[in-house]
Amino acid sequence: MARMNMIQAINSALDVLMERDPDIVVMGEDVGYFGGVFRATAGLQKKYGKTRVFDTPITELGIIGVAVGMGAHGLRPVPEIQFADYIYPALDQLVSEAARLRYRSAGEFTAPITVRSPFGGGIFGGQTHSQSPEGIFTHVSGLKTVIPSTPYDAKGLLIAAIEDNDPVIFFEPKRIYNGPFDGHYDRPARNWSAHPGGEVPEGYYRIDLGKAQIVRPGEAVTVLAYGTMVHVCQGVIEEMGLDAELVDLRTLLPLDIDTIEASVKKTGRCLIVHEATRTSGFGAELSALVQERCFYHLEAPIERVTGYDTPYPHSLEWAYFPGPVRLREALTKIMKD
Amino acid sequence: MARMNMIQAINSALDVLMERDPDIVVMGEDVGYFGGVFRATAGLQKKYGKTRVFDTPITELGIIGVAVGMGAHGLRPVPEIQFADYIYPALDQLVSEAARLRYRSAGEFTAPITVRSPFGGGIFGGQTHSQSPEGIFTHVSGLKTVIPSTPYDAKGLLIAAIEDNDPVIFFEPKRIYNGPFDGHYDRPARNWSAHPGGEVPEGYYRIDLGKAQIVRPGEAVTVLAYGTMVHVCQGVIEEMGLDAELVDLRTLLPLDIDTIEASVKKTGRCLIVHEATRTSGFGAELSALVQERCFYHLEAPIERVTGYDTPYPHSLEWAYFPGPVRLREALTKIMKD
Amino acid sequence: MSNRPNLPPLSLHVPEPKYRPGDEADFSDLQIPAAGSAARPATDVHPSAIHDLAYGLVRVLDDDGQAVGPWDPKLDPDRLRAMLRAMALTRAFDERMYRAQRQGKTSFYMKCTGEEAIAVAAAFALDRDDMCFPSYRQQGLLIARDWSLVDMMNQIYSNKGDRLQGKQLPIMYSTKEGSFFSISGNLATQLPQAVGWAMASAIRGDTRIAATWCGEGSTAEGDFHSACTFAAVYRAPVILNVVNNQWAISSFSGFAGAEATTFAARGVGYGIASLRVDGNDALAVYAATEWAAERARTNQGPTLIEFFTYRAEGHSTSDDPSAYRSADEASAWPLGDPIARLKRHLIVSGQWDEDAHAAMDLELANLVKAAQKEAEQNGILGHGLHHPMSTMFENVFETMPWHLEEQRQQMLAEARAAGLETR
Amino acid sequence: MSNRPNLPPLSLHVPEPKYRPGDEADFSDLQIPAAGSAARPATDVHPSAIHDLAYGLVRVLDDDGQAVGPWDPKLDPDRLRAMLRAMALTRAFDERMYRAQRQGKTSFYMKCTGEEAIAVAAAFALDRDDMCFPSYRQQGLLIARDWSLVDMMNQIYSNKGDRLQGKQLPIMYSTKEGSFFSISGNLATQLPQAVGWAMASAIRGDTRIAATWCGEGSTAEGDFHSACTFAAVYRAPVILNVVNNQWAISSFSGFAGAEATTFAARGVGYGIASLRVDGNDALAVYAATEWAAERARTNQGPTLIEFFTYRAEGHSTSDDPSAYRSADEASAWPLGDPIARLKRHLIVSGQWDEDAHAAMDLELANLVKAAQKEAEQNGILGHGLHHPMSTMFENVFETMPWHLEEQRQQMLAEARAAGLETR
Ligand SMILES: Cc1ncc(C[n+]2csc(CCOP(=O)(O)OP(=O)(O)O)c2C)c(N)n1
Ligand SMILES: Cc1ncc(C[n+]2csc(CCOP(=O)(O)OP(=O)(O)O)c2C)c(N)n1
Ligand SMILES: [Mg+2]
Ligand SMILES: [Mg+2]
Repeated sequence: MARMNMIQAINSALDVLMERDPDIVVMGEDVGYFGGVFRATAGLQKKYGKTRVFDTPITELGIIGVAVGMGAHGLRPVPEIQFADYIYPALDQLVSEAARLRYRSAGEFTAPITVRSPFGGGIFGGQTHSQSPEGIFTHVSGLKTVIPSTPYDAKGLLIAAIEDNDPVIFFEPKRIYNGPFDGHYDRPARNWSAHPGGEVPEGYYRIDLGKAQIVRPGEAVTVLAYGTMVHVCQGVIEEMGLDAELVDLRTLLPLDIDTIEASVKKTGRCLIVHEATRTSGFGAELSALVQERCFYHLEAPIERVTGYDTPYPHSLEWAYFPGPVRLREALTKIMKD
Repeated sequence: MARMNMIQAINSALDVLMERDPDIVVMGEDVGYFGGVFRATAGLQKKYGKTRVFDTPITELGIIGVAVGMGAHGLRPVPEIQFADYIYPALDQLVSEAARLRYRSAGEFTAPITVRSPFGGGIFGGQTHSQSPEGIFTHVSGLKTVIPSTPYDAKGLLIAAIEDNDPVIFFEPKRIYNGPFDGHYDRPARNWSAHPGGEVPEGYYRIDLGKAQIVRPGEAVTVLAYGTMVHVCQGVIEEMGLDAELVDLRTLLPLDIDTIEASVKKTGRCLIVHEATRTSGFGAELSALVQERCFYHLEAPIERVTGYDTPYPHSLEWAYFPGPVRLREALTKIMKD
Repeated sequence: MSNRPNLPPLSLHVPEPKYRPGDEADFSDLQIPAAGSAARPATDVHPSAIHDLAYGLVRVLDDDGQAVGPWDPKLDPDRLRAMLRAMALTRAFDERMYRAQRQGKTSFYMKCTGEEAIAVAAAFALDRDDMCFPSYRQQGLLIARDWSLVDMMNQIYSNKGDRLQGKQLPIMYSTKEGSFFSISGNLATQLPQAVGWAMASAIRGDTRIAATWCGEGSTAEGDFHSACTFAAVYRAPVILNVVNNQWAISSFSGFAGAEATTFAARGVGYGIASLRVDGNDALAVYAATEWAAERARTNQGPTLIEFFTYRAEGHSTSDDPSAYRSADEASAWPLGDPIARLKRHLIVSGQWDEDAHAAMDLELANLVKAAQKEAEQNGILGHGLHHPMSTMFENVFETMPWHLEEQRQQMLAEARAAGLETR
Repeated sequence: MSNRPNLPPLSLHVPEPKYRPGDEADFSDLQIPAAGSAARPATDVHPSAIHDLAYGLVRVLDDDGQAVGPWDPKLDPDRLRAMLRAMALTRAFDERMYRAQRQGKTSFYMKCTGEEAIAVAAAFALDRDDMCFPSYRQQGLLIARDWSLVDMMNQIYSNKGDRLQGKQLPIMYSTKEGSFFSISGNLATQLPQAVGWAMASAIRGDTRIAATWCGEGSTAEGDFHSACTFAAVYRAPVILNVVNNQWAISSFSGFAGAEATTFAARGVGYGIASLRVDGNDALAVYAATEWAAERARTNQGPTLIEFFTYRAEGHSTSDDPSAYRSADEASAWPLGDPIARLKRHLIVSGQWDEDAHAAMDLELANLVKAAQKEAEQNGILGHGLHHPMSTMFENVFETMPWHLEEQRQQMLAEARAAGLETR
């Protein structure tokens, strides 16, 4: 087993699959010769050639539109959107085209594309390099949305996503590319070498979409999280010495409702955590689902801990970020209720 | 007091305001000479001239981008997106620009634009003339979202929206342009002439954004709805003889949480209704909010009645539409729980 | 506001078409180059050498029905008659389906009257397995490829024979077998897709090329721009067709930029080889498409073609053009009718006559009528003969996730509660 | 897949820059028209008459530092020295702020080294209240308009003096008073906005025009296309500037289409008057902008200008260009350095000398240093001297709705719980 950070794991997933399947192509702004602004595609052009790994014009709508057409020919494109904040120009091609193609052709044409995009804040990227727009995509029938929280998951999920015959939005939490992050921004950064999730097989493996992971079992309260927030939650739970069950959703859609339902029915309490803005974020759907399915088991209101309903501010990044203090307050309240 | 259908009420709102404020301009595909594919802008070009009411190139991103620039100059543009299904190409200009301009310039530049767009199904428009994408916009910090359910509200709310100094998404439920619709598609269509909401003053009045309307008071259950679904709910409540409190939200963001909270605390039950697809729709946010604020008053799980998580199908439109049967089943269940 | 006394106030130009309802249309000042006058460069010409072709008009059929000049594709009479027939069949199909919509048998229909040559002649010039990414006005492609009329009608009726399971608006055809991409309701989205398909063909070493069509109004969408950009950058084997039929619903082509230059000129801006072609001249359409296809097949890259034509009827069954344009524009249109022009050519060259044409028209009308009868046995819209209700949940994803399965059950329960048949 | 034996397989062209790390850069085959050789048409010329200007290069300063040809704006020496000074100040500012970022005083910085003429000379040619919609590389506009350096630095530091309340990434300036639109992190969005502003100016009978800038890479965005389309259709009083500095982060201009044609040619595609201009020649930049501004002010419509230049340094402080391009490209760039060229011109015309220049450089360095000192008294990023925390919730809307007020309270409680100062 090798040690990898999340960038390396993603690179390895692409490498392993491209080796196996000549129809996989990687494209996006700066992904070719340079290997991506986060280096996720480094070395791939050299290995697989310019017609399988290439830079594109700066038009996100073009990148996705072209990928849809390539998919119809039989390729399996893996386009990159350089930052999730820049995915909006492509929204029509994603929503009206990639997501709808199978339906409107009754299965004749499909869009087997996986859109990789770094998302989330915590790197002083200001309002246009920090957003978490996953909630939008979970509202779109026909799209799957996947978010890994460790290098191991990133590789296994990305392989499953690329092999999936439906369009998948694969958001990579860039704050944890290089190491897990517990929200204590004032403490020294850690890297993946000491984390079990940094152990990553060199070869092929997949983690099926639609399966959550119980990061730590517990009886007192269920905490639902994904991406960076899994680590922040884990840190706070440990600091508080709480017997919380921490569920890493991994796939937002299709959601692993069974794991969630079983957990909340067991604990009777539920905290939902994401970095995205609160109103109409994916946490709202989670809250609604849990309430609908576990109403008679709930001992306290389901709570949400999220980013605030403002753009991501540059200088006040850490006041915005749903960090340990906000989490601790919410968990304290939920256990008192 | 005049009698108007919703198209006429919208037209009247534009007319009344354009008369008062020379900085209001109306623009969009086919809105000029022709007066809009639904005739909402009929007569305005003739009255106010080609530089205040004009057709545009077919580029939704251009329409919104240009409107943002016009707003910065001091105009108050009212762009039309011909169908809400075609708003996605404009999403970047709406999300990254219109919604963020005030914030990123700390108030120096603003985007006082009102985007009108017919939305919703029930007219055999198939998947690209039937969508209800309001949920996406409620997730975007900096945007307001308004949806009227009667001609009277449409005029008063549109006037308030245009006068608002923030960008407003104004979705018009096209199924009820010509008359209220209770979901019984097989019965003769009604028009607005017999409905109190069809009484509309000729002149200026406004309905403040952020205020819901209690359509009918009740004690047994709170029903939250907006747009077309207000009428479907009202019909079913009456058919069932239920003592339900029907709340027409009118503005989705900012939401009138006080009215909602007071109602649910009184009734102890809550049904949320929208035509949009279910997962991560605005109903999820409503459910989460009600649960968070009224947990200890709830006697039954909050339920959602919505469109299904598929594109809007052409031939099976009425199987898709959240009509009287689906509503009745949900209300029956919620009263039994 | 800053009003400097020494400067005149700025003013906005808002385009206005020449004629509005009530006006008499007169196109005599339209610059129409003579048939045969445009040069035909070799297909490996560098795009920069042929800018003039973006501002002229490639025409083959002259006013006397003769095929003249270097673009004459010199097709044998059988091919010409087959093309004529496909165009006439397209028109007969349109007439019939338009009427079906008016009779309430479906919700919507769109004709391509006056534009039949653009799709039909292109289909003849392309290979059968070249991939088409059309807009909603190229039904002629399917008809020229001998696609089943019944199949098309089933789609229009959203009936139980509809391969698309009633999921799509009428006329939004899709057939992989027919190398005809699923039509989108969202304008211009097919353009970058066609380029992507063509790029994939090149990446995989295939020999098939792609062609795509959009209206002149739709060129304003961002998709058009990204399609041209990608096509130029990677020299994709694709033909980008702009059908300039002068109108986009109620907006004349000036709102897409026609007052300032041609639509073929857009291609020049990207360094793409660009032609402006008489879209009502089937031979010119064929020749231009053939030329562009050869460029694509020999890795010379993309071609953009503007087809200059006129939308002779309403935008769709939801439209009433008499509300915004002069009623006699269509008949005053100086480039004539594409069927009449090809018919004339065949007649003057002794390959056809009025009787044969009348017989053909009759035969085609009967053909369409018979197809309609057959299709209607599968049902018409809103009369119960649709696909089983639970198909609504199919093909959202390859396999149905739990939440759709749950919703499917809910829908079935609801239907039973309502006393509906759920099959 | 369809492999016909008689057809060669298709193949994809993927652009590749001439030089990569390790290569010796040689631009001797670059076609550079002589200074003074381009004609200067009257400002009311029809765009169709000047296509050649989109493929040539408007240049005024020749290799000897002489101003030659019809585009020489014939500015008086004071103006020239003021321009030189603004360019040098821009460079000094860049140097200092780059260093500040490297010292950890802020998160991010972007230089415009080698491109100073493009913003500075344009600012001189525009009126002070003409509205600018810049990208992130036109800081020279503000400096040429004598905007406060301290104000700019406050923004870069996101400190308590930052008028933008620390809300924006460094260098994303905004000042209504400076007629400088809020810079967006999303590429090219400012283009249609500039056109809309210009249209508004025309609708309201104002006299102010708009100008906007984007990089050559950004021209691929759909926004560029809609900006050009609207500008052409309504003949908006706007100048659309494309700064072709050869690189977009790691991607050379070929990925934006430069192999096929010029960026000025894009404008030709819309029928927009288009110029291709030596961006390292301050006089050419001035002259072209002046020409375009006069067109706009006299209701002749938009102008698109490609400024041909070179990005001499990294894309931003997050970038390392040695990883993807030849190290000596910048020095081998044949159009020289804009400051050196204007300086030379002033010297050869006897209006300037080396000593004066050295003295000016020293003065400017001190000016910048003093400004920095002053700005740092307001704080640097991440050291507590930011705006009060509750400002985070201000300016989302004009008035704060209940949910933001609730969140503001939550944030304050949280900060107190964490023992933080919330002011
Ligand atoms: C993205 C989008 N915007 C708007 C529409 C509504 N719409 C449908 S057809 C049409 C006009 C298109 O005109 P043109 O491109 O010239 O094609 P034509 O109908 O003339 O063939 C419009 C505005 C749409 N379908 N999609
Ligand atoms: C919509 C969007 N996509 C991608 C990016 C990331 N990005 C920032 S700058 C840049 C390159 C821009 O190059 P160019 O337009 O040539 O401008 P230059 O930096 O050379 O001045 C990219 C891809 C972005 N900011 N916005
Ligand atoms: Mg048209
Ligand atoms: Mg550049």
